[in-house]
Amino acid sequence: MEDDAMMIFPLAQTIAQPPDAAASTGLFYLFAILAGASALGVVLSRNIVRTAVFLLFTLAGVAGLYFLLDAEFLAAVQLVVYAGGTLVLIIFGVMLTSKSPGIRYEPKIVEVAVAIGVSVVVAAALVMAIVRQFPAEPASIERHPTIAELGQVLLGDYLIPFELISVLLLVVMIGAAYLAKARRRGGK
Amino acid sequence: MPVWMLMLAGAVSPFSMESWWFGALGISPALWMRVIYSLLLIAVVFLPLVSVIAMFSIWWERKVAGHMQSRLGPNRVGPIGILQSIADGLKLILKEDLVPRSADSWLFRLAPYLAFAPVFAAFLALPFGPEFTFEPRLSAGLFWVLAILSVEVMGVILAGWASNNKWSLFGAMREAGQMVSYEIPLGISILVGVMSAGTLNLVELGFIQGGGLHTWLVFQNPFTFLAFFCYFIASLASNKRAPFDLPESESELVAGFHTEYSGLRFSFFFFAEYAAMFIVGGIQAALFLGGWNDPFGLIGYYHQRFIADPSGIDHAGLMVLNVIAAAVFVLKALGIMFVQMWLRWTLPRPRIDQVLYVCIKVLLPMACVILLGAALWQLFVPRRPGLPWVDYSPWRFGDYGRDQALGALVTQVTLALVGVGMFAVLLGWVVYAAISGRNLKRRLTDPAPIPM
Amino acid sequence: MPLPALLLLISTLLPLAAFGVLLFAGRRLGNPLAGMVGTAFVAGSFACAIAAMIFWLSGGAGGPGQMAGAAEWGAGKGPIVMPIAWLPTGGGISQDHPGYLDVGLYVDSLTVAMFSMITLVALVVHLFSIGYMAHDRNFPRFFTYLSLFCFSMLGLVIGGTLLQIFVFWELVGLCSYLLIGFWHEKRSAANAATKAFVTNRIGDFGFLIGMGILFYHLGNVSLPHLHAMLHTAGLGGPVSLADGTKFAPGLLTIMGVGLFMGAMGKSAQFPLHTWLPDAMEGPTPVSALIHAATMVAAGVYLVGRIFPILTPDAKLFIAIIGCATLTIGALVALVQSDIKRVLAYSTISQLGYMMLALGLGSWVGGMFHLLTHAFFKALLFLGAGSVIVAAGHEQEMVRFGGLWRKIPVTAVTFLIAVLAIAGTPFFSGFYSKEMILRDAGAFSAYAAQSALNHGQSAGGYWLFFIVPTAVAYLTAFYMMRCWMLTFWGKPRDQKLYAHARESAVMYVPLVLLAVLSIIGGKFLGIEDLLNWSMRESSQYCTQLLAKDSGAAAGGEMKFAGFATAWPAHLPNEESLGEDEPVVRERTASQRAQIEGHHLVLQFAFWAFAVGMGLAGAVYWKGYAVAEMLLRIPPARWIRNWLYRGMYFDELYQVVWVDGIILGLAAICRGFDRRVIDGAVNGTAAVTRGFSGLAGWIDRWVVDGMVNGAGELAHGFGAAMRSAQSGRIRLYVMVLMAAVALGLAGAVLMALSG
Amino acid sequence: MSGLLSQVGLHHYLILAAILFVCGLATMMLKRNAIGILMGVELILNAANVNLVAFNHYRHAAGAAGGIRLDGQVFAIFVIVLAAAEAAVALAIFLSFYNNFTTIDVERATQLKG
Repeated sequence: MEDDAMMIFPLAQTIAQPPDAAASTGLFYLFAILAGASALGVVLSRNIVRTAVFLLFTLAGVAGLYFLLDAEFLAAVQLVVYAGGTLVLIIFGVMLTSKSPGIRYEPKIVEVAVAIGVSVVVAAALVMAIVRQFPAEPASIERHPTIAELGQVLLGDYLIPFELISVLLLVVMIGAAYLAKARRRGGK
Repeated sequence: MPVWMLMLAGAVSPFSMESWWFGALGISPALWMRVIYSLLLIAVVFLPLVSVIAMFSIWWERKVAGHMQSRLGPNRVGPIGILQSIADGLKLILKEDLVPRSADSWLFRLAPYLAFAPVFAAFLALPFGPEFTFEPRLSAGLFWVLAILSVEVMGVILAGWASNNKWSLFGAMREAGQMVSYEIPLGISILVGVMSAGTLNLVELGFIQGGGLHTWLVFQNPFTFLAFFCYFIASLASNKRAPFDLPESESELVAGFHTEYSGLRFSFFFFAEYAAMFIVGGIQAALFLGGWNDPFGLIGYYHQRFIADPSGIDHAGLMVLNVIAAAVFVLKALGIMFVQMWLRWTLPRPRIDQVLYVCIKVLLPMACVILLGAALWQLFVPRRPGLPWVDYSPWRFGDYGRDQALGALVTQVTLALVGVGMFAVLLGWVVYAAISGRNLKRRLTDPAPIPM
Repeated sequence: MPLPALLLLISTLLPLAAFGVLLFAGRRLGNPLAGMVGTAFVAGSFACAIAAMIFWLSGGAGGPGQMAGAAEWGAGKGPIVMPIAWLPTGGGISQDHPGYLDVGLYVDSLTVAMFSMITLVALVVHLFSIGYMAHDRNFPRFFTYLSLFCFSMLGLVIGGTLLQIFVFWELVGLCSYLLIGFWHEKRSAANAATKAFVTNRIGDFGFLIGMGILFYHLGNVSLPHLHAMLHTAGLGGPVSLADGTKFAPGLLTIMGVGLFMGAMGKSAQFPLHTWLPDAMEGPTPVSALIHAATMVAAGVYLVGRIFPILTPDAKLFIAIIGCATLTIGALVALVQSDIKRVLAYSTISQLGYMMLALGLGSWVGGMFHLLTHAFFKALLFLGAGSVIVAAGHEQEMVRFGGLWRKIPVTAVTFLIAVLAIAGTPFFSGFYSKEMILRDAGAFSAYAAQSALNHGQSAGGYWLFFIVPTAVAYLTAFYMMRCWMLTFWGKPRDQKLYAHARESAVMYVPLVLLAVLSIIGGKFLGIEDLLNWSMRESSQYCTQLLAKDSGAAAGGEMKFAGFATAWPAHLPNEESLGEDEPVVRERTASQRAQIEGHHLVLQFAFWAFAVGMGLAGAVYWKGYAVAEMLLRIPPARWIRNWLYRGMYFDELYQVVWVDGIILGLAAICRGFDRRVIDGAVNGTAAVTRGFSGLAGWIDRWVVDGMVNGAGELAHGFGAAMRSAQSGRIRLYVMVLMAAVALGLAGAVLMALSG
Repeated sequence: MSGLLSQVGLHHYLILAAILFVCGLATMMLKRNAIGILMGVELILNAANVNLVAFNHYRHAAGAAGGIRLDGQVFAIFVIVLAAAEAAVALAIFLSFYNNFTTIDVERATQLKG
């Protein structure tokens, strides 16, 4: 399949070579560090808008990881829905609910201490469990799954969940619109 | 290296210490080569390409505006003012980089890059030619471009927010609402084209439309024809181009979200806008207008001949062909850009509620109806299977009857004739306007007194 | 895609396009442009249907969905079957796409004929409506609905599976609802619409049951496959399926009756017929299109389509219902005074004829009557519409009379339609009704004979011939009565008479339909089309059977779906193969019946003359003679009884609505009074006795315990409430701290152990 | 076995997901702004998604026609959609809350406390 594509696009072969293991390793670390560091930024940032920006970078990093995992459709969905949709919504929410950009609610020292302790313990436990449970294994070379297969699965085996989730979205739309409207009614 | 770090690594990881650290530092030479190669590609090919296209379009827009308003436009720097953009760019680079005191400076600095980077990245997938594409293997290429363009809005919103300025904030909010709404009809009308093509890969889209005018997706059936216009309108709005340029409407919001920006940062927004225009036009050309193909299918035909040459692939021929194809593609995209500019200098600007009304109550239902119609058409009107030139010869109309594709052929040819007619009318209009405008301009700018 | 199928598809989709255009732009187009747009689309649809008919008659070969063996399609050659795999259901015995629930197109001669008829009537009605609705405020909306209806009706006819038929069935039901209630400001119209809708739902319930039975057992509801799989159902006895299961005749009968229940609702058959007269609240063109020519005929069409899979019992049930319906309809129509209600009851009666014909096995007769009836009944309704407009929206015949001088074209065309429905020779209605009565006679003779052969009494089979024949007289009578009261005699309302006039946009359609009502019987070849339809289906299904049984048995099976249908033309004994004993036997019976009972058929033949003559005589001078006849003692009661539609509405009100509600209320009240009140009162007395004792205990023992428990709970709650702080972050922290503790413990244990 | 870095495997992704998860958790504990808590939830959902997709890539069942089954990716799509829905409803609630209390500090949302 891949070879055929390369046969048809000989110049493409020279311009963009297929990613090799080393390149994907490098890209993995690039995206992983982007995602992880930004996630830390989300935790540590005190300005809520900056938090959202860090979240954007995390999401972008995760989208990059999806690319490496051969899930490019998912990567695009991540960008469209999360970065382009949900996050815009969140920032909208921030803009509507804060009177000035510098709004801050500081947590108490005790809370910070507890949170850090708990987080460190959970992180350590999870990492150790993962390392014990999933020893390193050679990456499997798989056929590039195409978007067509994903579409067939979505409209085949997962047809009913797919439809249900559409209905759910409709319900959410109505519900959110209602809540927003109720807000105005309450205001008057 | 501190010993305690090594110990920590050893305690956490069951793997040897050497591999942990050596892996990080001793990344294989192949990887370094890849990194350098990629960076070079970006620096040598991408950035100049995007910049040149953006700068050219900025100059062109000013020329078009001049024509429309019966003046000359830029005419001092270089012949017919072609170097004006470079001069402006130099000026902007040299300007002082201002950050308002009450602004959120970190976000304020970040926002222009956030606006520019996605547009830049979207160039990755544009199919300039059959082989002249930076990343041909994106099986969801079209969707991906759409996705990455949707990130651009973040830059605008953050710019508006971080400026800590009422007008900027209003502009940003408008942009957010407008873009999020118009992405729906945009996506649906893209879906119409994708549905009748059966692929999201932009290169494959080009091959499918390689058989001449009547195989272009816009002429595939009446619904793709409608979707073409639906897409154009929605793309105007999601690109915040006039008449949907509410986020920066200067009569109410000073300059909208980039009121506080100056210098290089401002030029980033400017570049992003024009590059996005090109991308949107390019996507429209690639999806509906046959991509890099000429109206007679010659490029597709010769490409197939060069590829399937029994004496091996003809690389030189392919190279030339790709250059021609890229020229055709860029020409198409620029043509669409021209229409965008034309509209900007022709139409008045509506109110924001009218803009949203058009989206939700007109464009969206229309797009849904088009989608439904296209689906039904797809179900019931069979097309010739296979790729043009590879599996069949698209200009041998007699064969269509054998494949039960007569209905499709009649539709395609009819629509293609309609399209050619429309194009001819448009072209005549433009040429007439240009000629008559030139006469008027000569009279207006002539130093000699106008005879009474 | 074969050309006829493509054309028919376009013909179906054009009204949908019109619907879309009118929905979005209707208001802007306004009056009369919206109507013209709708009419133009329907005209295109009609042109496509006619083109399809032409291509169909010449025939062709090939096509994406055709079987290898059945590549040829065309009139008399084979149907066009285009299955499309739709829902993956996994099961199924015989279908084109294994494991899928198919949808698709099924085009045979009947489809093509129905298309021509529907689009023609729709076109005529559209034209007429431009005139009729000219002064209505909601003119565009009317055409929007009409377009939607045309699309749904055509979709129903072209659908190749029961499921599609059901979907479009519901859509036409919706359109009917919308159009009956078009003047929804009028309370009666809104009620009538609701009534039609609800009554139809009762029938659809049966439809769903029938379809469910089929889907459960066969996994597919595509028409040709149903026909092929269950083709022996009509011979009685169980049907064995390809996968070895046996389909019991009882279940098959329930299935058939269930599907027929749908048809009962839609075609206004006897217990569910009450909605159709009320539906006359809608605009008259709607009555002509929906409630006379097309939608109500959809039920007949459905029964025609499922005819090959109906068991003898189910058919008998259909015949009985049809017989009852045609009698009731004709009797009630005798005394109605509202011109549209006369026509409505007449429609019920004629639909009863069609159902009777199908139940008796006169497949061609029933379908033939459907098509001819569509023309003349549409003509009658449009004529009535013309009269109503001329009379300034007055519908009571009491105030008409002598109108032929003012609106001569309407009067003549109306008379042609009356002649046609009465069965006058050389008019279309004559041929179809004659065929039904002939087959009815053949059936009653044949059924009685075979009952006697099996040692049973001949029963009441003769009724199936006598009743429709007698009703034929009534039909001629009441239709002529309607014409006489409207157009003949002296004008009974001078003011109305003075203002009456007709307009060209309304009478051009009338003339068109009148021509068709005359030539529709013999000269359009409808009969041949229907015969071909049977042959096409038989051939295709035989091939299907050969394909299905090719692996299993190897022997070629003959499709027996239409074996129990009476042939339209008597075949020669010699032309019948040895393997068609049923056909041979029944043909012989029919031949004997026709040759031996000329006298009986003469009765049927002269019905038109006697009925119309009698009506002409009685109503020559308006109501005078009729008033005299009403003085005969029971006549007025009977007349009132019939005038109120035999009190069916009141009966349903009493039995279903009041009966259930009031009966339930009475039962509940009785229960409340006797049982609950008694128990309560009795308990109260006992309680009083105990309460004195209890009071003492209460004060000393229980209170102590209660207060103690209260104190306890209060203290406990006070202690716990501090945990319920309402601070969500605290909850998260506590939760996660617990998780962290557990995780840490687990990891420690894992490390140590 | 050539070590953690040169060969990216399943556990790399799992560890990253764990980090994201913990960050999300910490965000939920530390932010007093309701929208911040929402962002923490989004982080946690992303962590789960990374897990799903990674498992789908490395540990999958064979699918039809020589392909692999894509259940993990489908689940991830559903999660993304649900996250969007959740964000919409949550923000509507926050707006309503803000309208009534003129703040979105979750520490103030204690009217229903015991």
